[in-house]
Formats: sequence, C-alpha cells, structure tokens
Amino acid sequence: MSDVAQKERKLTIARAMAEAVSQEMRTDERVFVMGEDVGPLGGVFGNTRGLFDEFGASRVRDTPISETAFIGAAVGAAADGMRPVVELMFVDFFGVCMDAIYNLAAKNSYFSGGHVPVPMVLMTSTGGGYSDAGQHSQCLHGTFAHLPGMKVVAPSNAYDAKGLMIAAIRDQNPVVFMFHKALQGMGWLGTEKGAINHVPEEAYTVEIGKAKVVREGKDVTVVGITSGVHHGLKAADILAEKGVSAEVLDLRSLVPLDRESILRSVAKTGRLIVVDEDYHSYGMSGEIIATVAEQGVKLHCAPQRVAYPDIPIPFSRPMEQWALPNAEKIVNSYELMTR
Amino acid sequence: MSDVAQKERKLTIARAMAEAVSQEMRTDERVFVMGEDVGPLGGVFGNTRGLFDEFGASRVRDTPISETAFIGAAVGAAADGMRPVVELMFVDFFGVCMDAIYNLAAKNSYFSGGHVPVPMVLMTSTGGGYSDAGQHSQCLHGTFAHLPGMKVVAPSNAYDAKGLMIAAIRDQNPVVFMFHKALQGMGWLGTEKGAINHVPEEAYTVEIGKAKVVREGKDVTVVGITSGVHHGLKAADILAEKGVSAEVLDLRSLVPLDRESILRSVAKTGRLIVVDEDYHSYGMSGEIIATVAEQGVKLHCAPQRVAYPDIPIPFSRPMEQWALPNAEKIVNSYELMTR
Amino acid sequence: MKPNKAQKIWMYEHMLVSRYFEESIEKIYMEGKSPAFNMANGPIPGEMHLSNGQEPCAVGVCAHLTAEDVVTSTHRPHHVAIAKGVDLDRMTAEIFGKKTGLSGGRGGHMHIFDAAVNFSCSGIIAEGMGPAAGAALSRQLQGKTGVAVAFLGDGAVNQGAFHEVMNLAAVWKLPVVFVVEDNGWGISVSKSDSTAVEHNDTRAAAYGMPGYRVINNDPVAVFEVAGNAIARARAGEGPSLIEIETYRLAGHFMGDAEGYRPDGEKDALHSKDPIPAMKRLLVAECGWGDSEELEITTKAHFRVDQAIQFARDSAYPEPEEALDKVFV
Amino acid sequence: MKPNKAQKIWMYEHMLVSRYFEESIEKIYMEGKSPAFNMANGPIPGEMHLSNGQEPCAVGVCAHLTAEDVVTSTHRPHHVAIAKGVDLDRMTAEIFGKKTGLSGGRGGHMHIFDAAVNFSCSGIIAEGMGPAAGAALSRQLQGKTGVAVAFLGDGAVNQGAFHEVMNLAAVWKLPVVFVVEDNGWGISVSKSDSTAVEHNDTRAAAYGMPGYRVINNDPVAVFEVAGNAIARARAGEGPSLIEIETYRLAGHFMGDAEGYRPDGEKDALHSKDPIPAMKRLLVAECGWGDSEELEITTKAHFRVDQAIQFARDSAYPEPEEALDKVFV
Ligand SMILES: Cc1ncc(C[n+]2csc(CCOP(=O)(O)OP(=O)(O)O)c2C)c(N)n1
Ligand SMILES: Cc1ncc(C[n+]2csc(CCOP(=O)(O)OP(=O)(O)O)c2C)c(N)n1
Ligand SMILES: [Mg+2]
Ligand SMILES: [Mg+2]
Repeated sequence: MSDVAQKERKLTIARAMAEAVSQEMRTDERVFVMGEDVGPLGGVFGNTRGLFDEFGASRVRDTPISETAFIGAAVGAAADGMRPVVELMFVDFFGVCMDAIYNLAAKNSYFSGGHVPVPMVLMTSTGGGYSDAGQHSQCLHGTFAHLPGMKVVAPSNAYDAKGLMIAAIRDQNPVVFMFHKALQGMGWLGTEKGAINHVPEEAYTVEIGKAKVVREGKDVTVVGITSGVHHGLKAADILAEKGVSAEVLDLRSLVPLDRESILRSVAKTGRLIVVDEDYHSYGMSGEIIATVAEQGVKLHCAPQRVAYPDIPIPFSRPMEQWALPNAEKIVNSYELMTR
Repeated sequence: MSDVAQKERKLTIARAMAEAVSQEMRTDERVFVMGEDVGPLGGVFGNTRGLFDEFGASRVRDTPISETAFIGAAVGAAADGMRPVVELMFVDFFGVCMDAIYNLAAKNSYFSGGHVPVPMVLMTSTGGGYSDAGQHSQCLHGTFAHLPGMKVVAPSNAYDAKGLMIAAIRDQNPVVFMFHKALQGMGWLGTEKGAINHVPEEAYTVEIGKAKVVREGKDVTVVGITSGVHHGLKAADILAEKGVSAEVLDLRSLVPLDRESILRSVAKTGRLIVVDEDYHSYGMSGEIIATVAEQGVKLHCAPQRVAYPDIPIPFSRPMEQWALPNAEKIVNSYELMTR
Repeated sequence: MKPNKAQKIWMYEHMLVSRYFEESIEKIYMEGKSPAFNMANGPIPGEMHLSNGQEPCAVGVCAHLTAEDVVTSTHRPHHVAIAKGVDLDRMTAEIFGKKTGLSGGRGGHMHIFDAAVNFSCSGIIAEGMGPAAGAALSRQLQGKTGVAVAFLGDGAVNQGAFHEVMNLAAVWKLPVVFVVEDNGWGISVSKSDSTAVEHNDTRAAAYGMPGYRVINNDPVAVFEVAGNAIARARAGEGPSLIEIETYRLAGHFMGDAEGYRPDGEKDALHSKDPIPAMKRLLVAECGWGDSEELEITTKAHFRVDQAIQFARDSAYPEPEEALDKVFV
Repeated sequence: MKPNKAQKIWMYEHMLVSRYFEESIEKIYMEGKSPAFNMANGPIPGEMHLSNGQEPCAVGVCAHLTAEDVVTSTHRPHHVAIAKGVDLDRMTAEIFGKKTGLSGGRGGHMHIFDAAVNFSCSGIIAEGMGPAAGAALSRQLQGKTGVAVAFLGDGAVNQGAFHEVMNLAAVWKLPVVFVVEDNGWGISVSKSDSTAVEHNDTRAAAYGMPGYRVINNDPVAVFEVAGNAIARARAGEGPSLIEIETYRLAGHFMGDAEGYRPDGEKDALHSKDPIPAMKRLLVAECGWGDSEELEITTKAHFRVDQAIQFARDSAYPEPEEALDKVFV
C-alpha cells in the first residue's frame, strides 16, 4: 500500500497539460506553442508553465491580441508540416476568430480531398462558477461539436488531460482541447480535488472518441463532461446513501461521440440524466437524449437533463450558483423521474 | 373563386422581405438598413431591392467588407434608439463577426439589467443545394439558437417572411432572421413554388415563437424549418398516396421554440420525424427529439431525424444532393419506423 | 484649448475619486481571499482590473463630454465610468453583485451600463469600438447632437475590430473619437513585443484620420488634444485617434504577480504617479493650498465611502432573477 | 529587377493560358443555364468568379516563385493558380466537380488545393492571410527556404484579418508578401465608397512595412516590384505589401448584370486589356512576330482544351464519397 502511495504522482490538469506538451516538444521538432501570455507567464491558466524556459521564445510564442491572425497562422503552419498548439485564452472569445477555426482549420482537409491535413491543437478554457460573468464563464462545447471537421475533447481529470493532449498533438486532424477552469487546479480558481489524480511520468495517449465509465452503477446513467462528471460523482455518492446505484459516464470527447458507450450504459440502467454546464437548448444535452431516444432504448422513465439555462451567465454569486448544475439537482432529477 | 384569384397577391420571400422593411421604414424613422451590396444592387439575394431608390443612401447603406464593424455599429445604433436592419450576406461568414452578434447584441440587454435593449434585426442567407460548396451553403441555425439572448426566426414562405420581418423590426430584442436561398424565389437559385404565396399589401406581423401546422395529419409528425418544411410537405403527399396521413409542423422560430405545438402534434400522431438541413449532431434535430423524449410522450416507435450529415458541404452535385435531406428520405424514415 | 482653473480642479477631483475608489475596491476585493487567494470568494468575486495610474486618460477626455455623449470603455472601466458621471452608488453595488446595482448584479465590474449618462463597457478586447461608431452614426442619422468616444488599450489596437471600425468611421465621417490608453502592456506581453509600430497614432494615417499622441500621462495635455478631437467630431469633421502614454500602477488584474515587469519599472512608474503631479500643478498654477486639498480629498473619500456603504448595505438579488432581462 | 526576354514570354504565355481558360469556363458555365439562368444547373454549377483582366497580378508575382513557395489566393483564383503551376487537368476537373479533381470534387472553384505546388485558396474574404503568414512562420522556424505570398482583393483590405496578420507578420519579420489585387470593386461597392484611403499601399506604414503600388495593370512593373519584395522576404528582411491596380473585365461573378458600373467603364477597361498590351511590348522589345504568337497561342489553347477534355471525360465521384476526408 505505502508502496503504491509512493508511486502516486498526483498532478493538476494544468501541470498535466504542460507536461504533455513539453514531452511532445522534446520528441517532435514540429511541435510549437502560440497564444496570448503562453510564454514567460506560462499561460493565464498555467497550462504552458515551464515551456518557455525549456524551449525558448521561438517555439513558445507570445502573440499580439490577434486571434484571427495566430489561429489562421497555425492552420498555415500545420499545412506546411508543423504541429502548432495554440491557445484561445477563454472559449468565450471564439466570436472574434471562429472563421479561422471552423471554416479553415476544420474544413481544409475536406476541401483538399485529404491532401492538406491540419494537425493542430486549439487549447481553450471553459466554464464558470467563480463570478467572471457572461463573457468569461461559458462552456460552448456544444457550439464547437455542432460544426464538422474538428475533434472536440474535454478532460475531467489530469490523467485524461495528459493522455488526450498527447493524442491531440499526434492526431493528423484539428483537435479542440477544452479545459474547464474550475478543474485546472489553479488555487485562485478553487480546486476540484477529484480532478487531481495520478499521472504517469512517461508519455501516453488516451484515445480520442472513447467515453469512460468512471463509476459503475445499475439504476441510472449520469452522462457528463468536465465539471458535469464531478457533479455526477458527487450525486452518485448521495444517491448511494439512499440505496440508489448510479453509473457515471465521462464522455471525454464530444467529437467523435462514443454513442455506443452511452447506449450500453443506458440499456443497462434504464434511466438517463445528462449533466451539462453548457447552455440547455440545441447543445450536448439534447444530442445525448436524442441519441438514446432514436435508438428506441427501453427506459423506465423519461430521460432528463440538468443543464445551464438559456441565459447569459450572471455575475452575482447567488444568481450564478443557482443557475449552475450541481449534485443536488441531479439527485432531485432522479427522485422526480422515479417518483 | 375568380374573385379570390384576383385578390391573390403572390410574392417571393425576397420581395416580401423588402416590402416589410420598406413599410416599416415609411412609418418608423428609426429603421435603417446596412450591409454589403444592400444599396443600389438591392442585396445579392434581392431582399433589399427598391429600398435604396426610395429611402436613399443614408438610410440604406452599403458597407465595407467589415462585418465586425457594421454589426457592432448596429448594436451601438440600436442602443442609441435606432432600429437597424443589418445583413450578413451568407450565414457561413458568421465566424468573422460572431462576437458582435452573440457577445454584444445578444447580451447587452442582460448585462444592462434590461436598461439598454438592442432592437436590431440581423438578416442572413442560409442553405445549399446549388453547389456553392462548404463556405456558402450552410444553415447553422442550430449554432445561433444554442446561444442565449437572440431570437431566431426562419420563414418557409413569403407570407411568414413579411410577417416575421415586421415583427422582428418591431421587437425590442435582437432577432436573427435567416432566409433560405433556395426559397428566395431568385430564379438563379432555382424556385421553390411552395415558398411563393399570397402576401397581403398592408403591414402585419406573424408572432415570433409560434410554430404552425402547415398540413394536418394523424399518423406521423414531420417537424422542420425553411427547406425542411417543403421536404416534409412533399413527403406528406407521397405518404398520402400510401394511405399515411402526415402532419407537417413549420417551426418558423427556433428561439423562442414552440415546444407546446411540437408536443401537441406528436402526442396526437405518436410518431416523430425531424427534418433539418443543418448539421446532424448537437443541433436542432437533437433538441426537438429531446424535447419530446424528456416529456415522456408515448410514441409508437422511436423518433427519427433526417438531417445533414456531419460533413462540410461538398461542391460536386452528386455528393451534395446525396447528402441533403429530401422527401424520399422522410418517406423511407417513416417506412423504417413502421416496419 | 487649455483647461481653465475650474476644469483643472474638476480633473483633479475625479482623479482623486477614481484612485480612492480603486484603493478601496482593492482592499475589499481581498476580503475573504486570504490566506488562500480564490477569486470566487469575498464580497467582490471574479476578475478585477484596476485603473490606478490611468486616471489622466479618463478625466482629460471626459472633461469635454456631457451626459448625452456616448462612451464605451473596456475591461478596465472604473476611472472612465467615474469621469463620465456614472452613478457611483449603483456602479459600486453592481461590482458587489447587489440587486441595487446598475444591472441588478448581472454584469459586474466588466459590464457597467449606465444609460442615464450613455456609458457602457465590456470584457472583450476592442468590442466597444463598433458600438461607439454605431452611436455616432445614430446621432449623424438623426441630426442629433452628441459625440461618441471609444476607449481601448494599446493591446486592443492589434485586434481586427480596431481596423474595421477605424475604416468605417472614417469612410462615413462619424462623430467619434478613439482613445488608446497605452500602458505598455497587454497582460504580460509588452506593446513592443506585440505591435509593429512604436506608437499607434501613426496608424491613424491608414484611415486618413488625424492621429495624436500624448506623452507623460499628462492630464492637461490629454485635455488639450482631446478637446480638439472632440470639437472636430462635434463640428462634423469626422473621427480622430488619440494614443495616450499612461501607467498601469497595479497588476493586470488582482492576483497578478507581475513577474514580467523589468526591474525597477514599478518604482519608476510610481515615482511618476499622475495624482501628486496634478496636485503640484494646481499648487503652482491655481493657488492650491492645504485647505483646498483637504476639502477636495474629504469630499472624494466621502463620495466613495458612501457608495461602498450603499453597496454593502444592499441586498443580493433573488437567485431566480437570473432568468430576467435576457429579453425585454 | 527587370524581366528578361524569357521571363516576359513566360508571363505572356501564362496570361494567355489564364485568359483562354476563363473564356472557356465562361462558355461551359452557361451550358444548361439558359434560357433560365439557374446556378444549380450545367456542367459547372455554383458561383463562378472569373479573373479576366487580372492576369498581370498573377504572372508578375508568380514569375518569382517556385513550387516550394506558398501561395494563398481568393474566391477569384484561376489566374493565380495557373501562374503558380497548379495541375491544370485536375484543377479543371475540380471545377467540374469530378472525381479526378484536385479534391475529388469536394471543393470546387473557390477551394483549389494543390499541395504539390503549395497553392490554396478560399471563399472567405481575407481568409488566406493567416495561413500565408503561418506557412512563412513554418519556414522561419524550420530554417527552410521558401516564402509565402497572400493574394487578396481591395475589398478584403477592410476585413479585420488583414490588420491582424499584417501586424503579426511584421512583428515576427516573416518571409511573406501581401499582394492586393485592386480592381476597384467589391461586388457592387466601389473601393472609394468602402476604403478610407485612396490607395492601400499607404496602409503598410501602419505596420512599419514597405508598401508599394503598381499602376496601369502592368505585368512588367508588377514583376519588378514583386521581385524586390520577394527577394527581401527571402533575405529574411521581413514582409511587404503590394497593391496592384488591375481590371476586372468580367462581372463579379457569372450572372452579374454590372448595373453598378459607371457608363463607359467597361469599354475603357477593355481598351486597356493587358493581354494585347503585353503582346505589343513583346513585339516592340523582343522581336515578337506572328509565328511566335501563333505558336504560343496554339500551345495555350491546346493546354486548356486538353484540361477541359480531361474534366469532361472524368467521372463524377460516388455520392458516398462525400463522407470521406472530413478527417484523415
Ligand atoms: C478578444 C479578446 N482576446 C483576449 C482577451 C483577454 N484579455 C483581457 S485583457 C487583455 C489585455 C488587454 O491589453 P490592453 O488592450 O492593452 O488593455 P489593458 O489591460 O492594458 O488595459 C487580454 C489579452 C479578451 N478579453 N478578448
Ligand atoms: C467575410 C466575407 N464577407 C463577405 C463575403 C462576400 N463576398 C465575396 S467576394 C466579395 C467582394 C470581394 O471584393 P475584393 O476583395 O475586392 O475581391 P474581388 O471580388 O474584387 O476580386 C464579397 C463581399 C465573403 N466571401 N466573406
Ligand atoms: Mg495595455
Ligand atoms: Mg476588388
């Protein structure tokens, strides 16, 4: 046991991301990093810390506040044989540069008949809960997942973060890597203990497009991603005390979406609750429920979702906390569906 | 009969849109139009034809190719008491200006506690089918509908187009008015006869947020918007010959979404097919199916969707036509679900 | 145009109010955030961008504006809001997330809207440019008086919106003035590492627009240059660009360790603090004495303390109010 | 640097190929589209933006480039693609939407990609700027030879991407050249109604970058200016901007009634057609005679006719191929 304890190497998602990038940079000359404050500062959210000191200013590049330029440049560099890892500081800023992402990075492989792949990673922070208001707290993974041509991954813990980042860098296609601020393990954003877990020293990959059952159960399936997974796990603890066995599925990837794992779990439990910090309508929660419904999976009761309401994210703590998904809402949802 | 025939005043959606804007401009000094080629040219898709001649260059303004600037300017003008009607020529271009739309126009009412409303209309063309390839053929209504703070309407015919446009201009909130190119009635984009219908001369409104049963039926509900409605109507004809009575619901508005009308119709028919020319995943088709599933509406069989696959839109005719929704696919879907 | 005595005193007074406001917010922001600094905690959660040192940009420009004129500001808005005459009680309550806040707590410090004085700001870089141009267009179309001023940072000048709006404003000859608060930094990235020209006033020529640069963070010089640019806009002669050399005396936001600053920069900036400098000018030119200083300082502190008390005493909104005002 | 005889002939030859290609596409495009003009019909459906008259921009620049150099073009790409050496057979097949097309018919006329010669284009205004800068960055990082050239229209200069990329390229001293094809129009909106400066070369100063303007749509002048700018980029001295006065002899796209043109503009432009002008120059300076003319014209027509035959003879893709190449 103590032996195992020694082997434990707990990292935050921020450090796991930086470690993944640095390991790939050591073994692959083509990998470089661009973004605002990714250099000496190490990224506003710590995920490029140490890279500038190790690899220098030419491979770890601070950019002007010109997202359209440097993301567009990443596409051109990737087409020319490089492997850029670029950061969009907050996903909320996608509106100033989405063309370079969804019309260029995501479509050039198709437009070129596969002859000009775009192997790049776009890292971007998501999520709220710390009163950063409506332009700095959104998730928007549904927005990216709706548009074809880019893979979309979002880890709930450090082990997956490192493995998904290495997989993303090695992928021949553009991968949007969405990391949730509340899970970064930056003290100043609070700390979700569950996101800090054992991360092997050596490089490894987590396959993009494979969901993971993070807790087995038989009475209800709780499907989530990033923060939703942790809400689901906490809800499962509460439900367990009530004698309810909840299975929690961490999607980890929205594109490709692991529909098989969702169907398998729901077929087993016969109940579905989708947790999503992204906006309620026309997003992830609807897609997961539709995936189950269109397959005609027999359910004991109607599937439910615990998602962020269709409102901009309010600054004031009482309003924001009330609007966010949480374990209690999941538990209530279960109790309502089984009443 | 002939009397009625004389009263018939058939217009295209393009002319209905222009008529709506001109009537509001006559009665409301605050209304003005901005966009690329909306002036003397009358809009690439004809929906501002005649406005420049009647109202002149200061109220019908050609802009530089600077969507971020003129859409941002529309927000400022609306906040200052004007009622701008601005055009984003193709919705595919949203990536260069989405910040001004979703972070500014859509959120200022909320950020200001309702003290600074943004009464503006953003007109934009959608849809494919004429081989304009992957950056000029998308629908993307799901992308807009996912983000809170803007209403989203999309007419399937000229009568609704005029009524929705007048309602949009009079609305205190930002309204995204999405018109499908194949329904515009511009000869050079082909002509969907079903979109050309009687349009009263006088100004009138069609309430935003109300769906419409465009064909009554009892065996299956086909839910669609813009082009999907016409595919649904054609499918209903084919199904009728097979003795199947299909109800076709034209959503007309995605935000607000008329969930009641969807539930009412599906509760009656017990079957649901959603038709959507927008991308399959994380969009409208999933949201509609989830809306029915989470309410536990009893269905005879699993709901289905006929949506655009998750691929960029190919140029080559055989590939694009194969990928688009159509009446046959709806009929097949019905036959599969009832087999 | 040169500021008269009353205008100089007005500028100084608003600089004092702004500075004391920021110092007070700084203290309160840290409440509940130590020992462990967690942005989510305390009476003022979230990000906090203080304007200490940048007061000259605000007062030198706003001295020429009335309530009917339109101002859009940035993520660092307090000094401009105060100079523009935003309701200080309700602005403070907004920063605290209270129901009595300008937006009922929905916006917070980066989203201050006061329709009564036509002030707004936002958290996206250069996002205020378009709305300022649009407000100016509205006045032009309606033949109504009033100009618009868009404030932005030196880092924001490299955002595409800057270019598009500069061009549009020039082509349409809009009554708008663009004011660049050049504090030399965009978070941790220096202006010289991110901007291809030494100073942004040179960029005005790319739009056939007059461009000015004010050095030394001097409120009087700002007053003079801004006065001409705003008069030009009021006269219907079109837009102008002004870049003001200013100092960010604090970090980018609260919690910023500022490790990226060259040694000694912080001290050098503080030694050039515009507030004592402005006081020296009043003493030299306006017979400013201890009694005037005491009176104006007391008044400034009183106004700020009152606003903070108002905010503290105000209730939080009901959680369900989060659902209101999405649409009106 | 002045073009030698061979280079002049090379330019003329590619101008002829490009022009005859566009004339052929123009005819074929109309097949199946009359009497009722419906874009969806005929062997070449969709939008079609012809480059007739803009050949000097393409040949004057590409005369200095090899296959390893990178070019990004616009929605009006044929002339540049031909000058850059894109596979004409497969490009034509792509425009016809055939399986043998460069992208198997997925892209069409606005999405020509030929990796063998590092050519690409796109349908979004100014979208090629970032990728060109990125390719230049890639060469700089790898210490590899080769420069990048981004073509854009005069209307595209007012798009935010232009500004951001110009600044980035200058700050990083990238080996890239930006070429503005100034045909005076953005669809129906004139340059003067949409651009705050008379000419865009003046905007280079906003990025501390050399800016040049070539007048009279003169291929030789383009050759000289582009030669210097490209040599400068190859020498690692950084980016340049070139604006070329050129003529759009056709409509914005096929089907454009061109009602927005001032009376006589069309005739005036045709009287300045660069192709006969270039021929006169060859006659005057290079002893160009009827036999040379006949030979080069025949060769040009042969190449184009061959490409069109290849496209016509090629099969359409299987519908299901639409699902391939989204990811590789
Ligand atoms: C489009 C966009 N990109 C990035 C950011 C993140 N960000 C917030 S403030 C800032 C620095 C801004 O620098 P500057 O414009 O000089 O203003 P200052 O902070 O110096 O007042 C950045 C990069 C943002 N808010 N919006
Ligand atoms: C971002 C964006 N806005 C608008 C358009 C529509 N559009 C296509 S071509 C064009 C005119 C472009 O003018 P210019 O850049 O001068 O190129 P030209 O057509 O004259 O060759 C416009 C507005 C677009 N494709 N992308
Ligand atoms: Mg700054
Ligand atoms: Mg042009």
